[in-house]
Amino acid sequence: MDILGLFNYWVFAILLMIGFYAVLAKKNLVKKLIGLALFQSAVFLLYITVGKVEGGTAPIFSATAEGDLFSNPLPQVLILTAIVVGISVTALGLGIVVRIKEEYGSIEEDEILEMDQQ
Amino acid sequence: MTAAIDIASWILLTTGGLAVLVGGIGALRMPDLYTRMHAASVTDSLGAILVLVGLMLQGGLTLVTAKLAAILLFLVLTSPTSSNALASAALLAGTRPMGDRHGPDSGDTP
Amino acid sequence: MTELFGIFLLTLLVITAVAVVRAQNLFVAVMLMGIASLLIAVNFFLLDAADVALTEAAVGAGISTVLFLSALALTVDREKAPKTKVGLAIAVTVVAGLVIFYATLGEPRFGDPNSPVQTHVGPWYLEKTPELVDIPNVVTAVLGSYRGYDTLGEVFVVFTAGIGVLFLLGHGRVRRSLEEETRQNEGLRHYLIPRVIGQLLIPFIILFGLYVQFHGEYGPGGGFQAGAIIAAGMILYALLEGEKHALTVIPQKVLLGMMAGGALLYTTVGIAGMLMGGNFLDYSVLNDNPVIGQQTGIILIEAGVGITVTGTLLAIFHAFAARGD
Amino acid sequence: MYYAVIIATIVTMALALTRALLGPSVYDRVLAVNMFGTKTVLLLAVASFLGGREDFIDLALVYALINFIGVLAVLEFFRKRVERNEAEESEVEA
Amino acid sequence: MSGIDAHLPALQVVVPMLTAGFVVLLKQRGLAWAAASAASAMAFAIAVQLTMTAMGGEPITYEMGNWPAPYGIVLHIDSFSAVLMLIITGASTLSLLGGHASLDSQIALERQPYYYAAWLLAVAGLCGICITGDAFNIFVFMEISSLASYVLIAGGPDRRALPAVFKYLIMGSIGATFYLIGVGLIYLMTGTLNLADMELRIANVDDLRPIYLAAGFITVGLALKAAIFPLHVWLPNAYTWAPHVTTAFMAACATKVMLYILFRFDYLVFQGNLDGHAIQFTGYLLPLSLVAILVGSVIAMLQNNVKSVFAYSSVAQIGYIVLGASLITAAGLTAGVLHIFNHALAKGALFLAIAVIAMACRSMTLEHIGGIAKQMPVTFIGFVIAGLSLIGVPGTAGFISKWYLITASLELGNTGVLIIAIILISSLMAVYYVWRIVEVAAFGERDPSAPDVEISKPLIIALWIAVIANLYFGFVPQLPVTLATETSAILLEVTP
Repeated sequence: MDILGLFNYWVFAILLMIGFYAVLAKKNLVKKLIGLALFQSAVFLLYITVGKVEGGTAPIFSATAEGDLFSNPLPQVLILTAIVVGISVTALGLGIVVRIKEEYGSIEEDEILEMDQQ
Repeated sequence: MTAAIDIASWILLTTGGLAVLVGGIGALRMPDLYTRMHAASVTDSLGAILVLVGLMLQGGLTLVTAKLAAILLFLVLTSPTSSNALASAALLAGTRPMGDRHGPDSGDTP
Repeated sequence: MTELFGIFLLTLLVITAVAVVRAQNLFVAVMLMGIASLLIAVNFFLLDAADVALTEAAVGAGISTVLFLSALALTVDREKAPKTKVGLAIAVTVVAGLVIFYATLGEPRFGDPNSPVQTHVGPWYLEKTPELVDIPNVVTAVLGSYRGYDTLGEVFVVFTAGIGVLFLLGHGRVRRSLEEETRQNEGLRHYLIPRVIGQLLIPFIILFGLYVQFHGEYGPGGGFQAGAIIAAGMILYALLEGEKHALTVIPQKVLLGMMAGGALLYTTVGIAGMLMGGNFLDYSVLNDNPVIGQQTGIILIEAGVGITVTGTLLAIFHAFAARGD
Repeated sequence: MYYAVIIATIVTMALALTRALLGPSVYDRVLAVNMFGTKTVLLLAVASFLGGREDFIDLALVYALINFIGVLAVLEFFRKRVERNEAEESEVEA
Repeated sequence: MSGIDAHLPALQVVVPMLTAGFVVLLKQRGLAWAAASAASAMAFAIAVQLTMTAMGGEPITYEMGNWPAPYGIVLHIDSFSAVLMLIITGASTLSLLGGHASLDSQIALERQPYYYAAWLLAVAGLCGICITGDAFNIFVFMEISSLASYVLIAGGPDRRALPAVFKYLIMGSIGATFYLIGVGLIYLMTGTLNLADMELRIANVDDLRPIYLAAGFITVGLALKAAIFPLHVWLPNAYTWAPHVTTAFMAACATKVMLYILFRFDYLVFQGNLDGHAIQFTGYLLPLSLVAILVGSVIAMLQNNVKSVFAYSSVAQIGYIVLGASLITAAGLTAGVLHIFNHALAKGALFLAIAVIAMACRSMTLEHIGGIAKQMPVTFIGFVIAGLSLIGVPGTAGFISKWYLITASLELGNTGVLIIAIILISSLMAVYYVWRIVEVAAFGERDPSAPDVEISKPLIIALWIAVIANLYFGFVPQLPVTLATETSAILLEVTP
């Protein structure tokens, strides 16, 4: 199980790479934002993985979970915050994209650059 | 008595799982959009009903069962609605069912 | 066994992510992103993060998809074929990836109960919460009280995003013709079945949102999740009945008031703590019994969070939807 | 026995994902996403029983709800797009 | 300390935040402006008060919600935070009080309440970063300040502001996410988020690979946000096309706050604990900062738009700050921190002058500002003095930090000579690009189609306050020097 013990971290790394690639290489502005969202999701996965404890359960006390082992609540709190931050960035980014489309008629980065150089 | 409920619930869960699986295969293998939709939506509802009722039997008379009933009601209402809306949108946009020999205006528009 | 399910789902997630990046049709990319979000959320659930799974489902799969679609409706839904070289991007990405892989070898194994994370700070919360705050959901206790300052900041992040979108899109252009305006505003009125079913469900959705809001101390839920759910319910209404109609029910002014009001409520609770002899955001002093004070404080600030999130998400949605081109 | 249902659901999710990736039309993809969402609801319901935390069934309810709103948002998007550009092709390249 | 004094650390952030909530609701634009200015001035007063307490004494700590560290979030204010807080709130107050008329000419009236609210949130976010002692809390406030800055920049009347701000948003979010990954990795290995606690617990970590990775991620992420060469590409356009008053505020403090976090992490958390971590400075940041100084200055010489000139000059100036810090000596750090302060003074004054000039010109390209000196001599003199401070002429604040930088380089021997040569060359380049503008403005032909000169008195007063500060701190540099020296002592505490 040693290899599998790191599987989540690897998925984090792969997702991070995929998202990062999309942000860097794609010229479409909406696609960049999608890439950014993926990129951030990867980080969420990292944190939540960190908080998991073998054989644990969610850190919410209840009659059915008396005396159980609980996973760490702290990373979950952080990621709750980060998810909301993520959607805020996405919303603002989309707002800017809509304005760019209105002003330039395009949402392709290279076309916009060309228009500005004229 | 509990044994009987358990057995009934297991049977429901298993058939539910089977229905779900069949629906998945159907959605993948059927030849065109509408047949796929048929496969997906019908078994979707059936599978959901079977599995959720199976879980209800496990839950007994508790708040959990009430919540499961709510989910069930919700799924039974929304799942066909979504399928219907989707099919009509596809039809309006001009996707014709396979084997449809009539013109675009003879379709059963909503 | 659950670990194996997790691994399977994560593999699906990676496949989906690749497809998202490859899809040239932006609409398809957004749809696949919805799937990716659901997959991540299920994984969160399997990793014992019920609250996060709830948030990811409501925000990631729900609101985010709706926002992306609203933006796509205003722009174009197809990406132009890439012309430029991507060599540098690939190189940077691969190098970063390899470095991370190398470093992961030194990390504690998945679920290791002896890892630093499970032995420092975290256990303190689990141990002390019953005594100090006495609510079952430790996540809510940490969110609302121990790290309440973070949450305050987060509410203001949402608030800032709302201000930003309103600043950019709030004072838009005037529509061209009356006819166009009516068409733009009609929503899904002609789809009879969805409309009837949807209207039937909206009250229950809002009710459920309120349940999530006030049940947040006992089970998964809280202000963010509830805010997102209630906003989703109102968005459903706007989809069915059209923009204009939805705005007459809750006008933008009210939404703006909610945005600011929730954030102000949160801050006020913090200041109340200060005035009553504690530190900022110290709820213990709100009542003679510190534990009850904590609980009161958490309920109040969660309400503030819920109000701001609902108001902001709705305001953002309307800002997009009302901007016909 | 819960495992059987979970496995069936997960496999179906994989099948739905395949359909979403294959397309060919956007409606197929929306169908697949919708199906995927329903399966997620079932999976969560069963998984919360499996983990002994039946009280987490709330999550499944949220998923069902979000799923429905998602489909309607897609419909509204189609409607707006058709209005904006009647001639636009909805077919997708592979 | 007693009464309200005890709560000042919290109020530093809460006052602007709370006011931001009210400002959006104000329909009257004048009222919104007044409220924002008042809140900003109040934040400045709090910052001054906190500086006086923190200077020379123990750092101030404040437990949020009365929860002890590392379980709760603790505020931590020392001389380094004080430097940043002073320039943030100072620049904000000056720009807001003076910028009223300039903003009216650039931003539609009905959008202004949002703008002012975003401004206050930016102040709150930046201050929040400087006073907190918690790694994740830094992330939250970083996002508040970033989102607010995106709004402030997007307010620019030219459409080119939009692609510029989008680029900033993408790069800024990547930077913030990198930072979050770094913090996550440290958390994974230490189990804590409190900076002081991290510092202690990293010493006990067996396998340092994830920590090295975290150091890399945090450095790169913050370098992105701080626009350290070659990750500066978002900065020039964003500064050029933002509303003028925004530029004056942002150029003074936004990137410097990111440098603040970078130094905090690299010195306090990593430097004492990681073997060979110094390479990050000598092998990576030092050469890059030298290249930044040269490249930034060269590109600045080639620009045609006055704001672009100073935006690229900012890239070079950030190079100076990083250069000072990456010498890893007490003298170098003092010089770097001193330059944070002095550059904020010079750049803030320059951009305020530009805001005045811009009101009488069609655009800020060189051909449109010809002959402006004759029409607004008072502004022009202010501009020249601020330019001299940027170059580093004796008698101005800019000279002090360059002098410290050169002294610090001298300690290095041969490498030091090279560094000094580069500093001198870059200063000469600065003379050139400032002179180019002065020449056109003083001797060029006045653009006949320019709008009538409309002199905004408050803006000129704000400009002159900044100019006088440049001169004052050029002759009496005790305050910044004391703060900078104390900062270097704090940062180097673990590696004597």
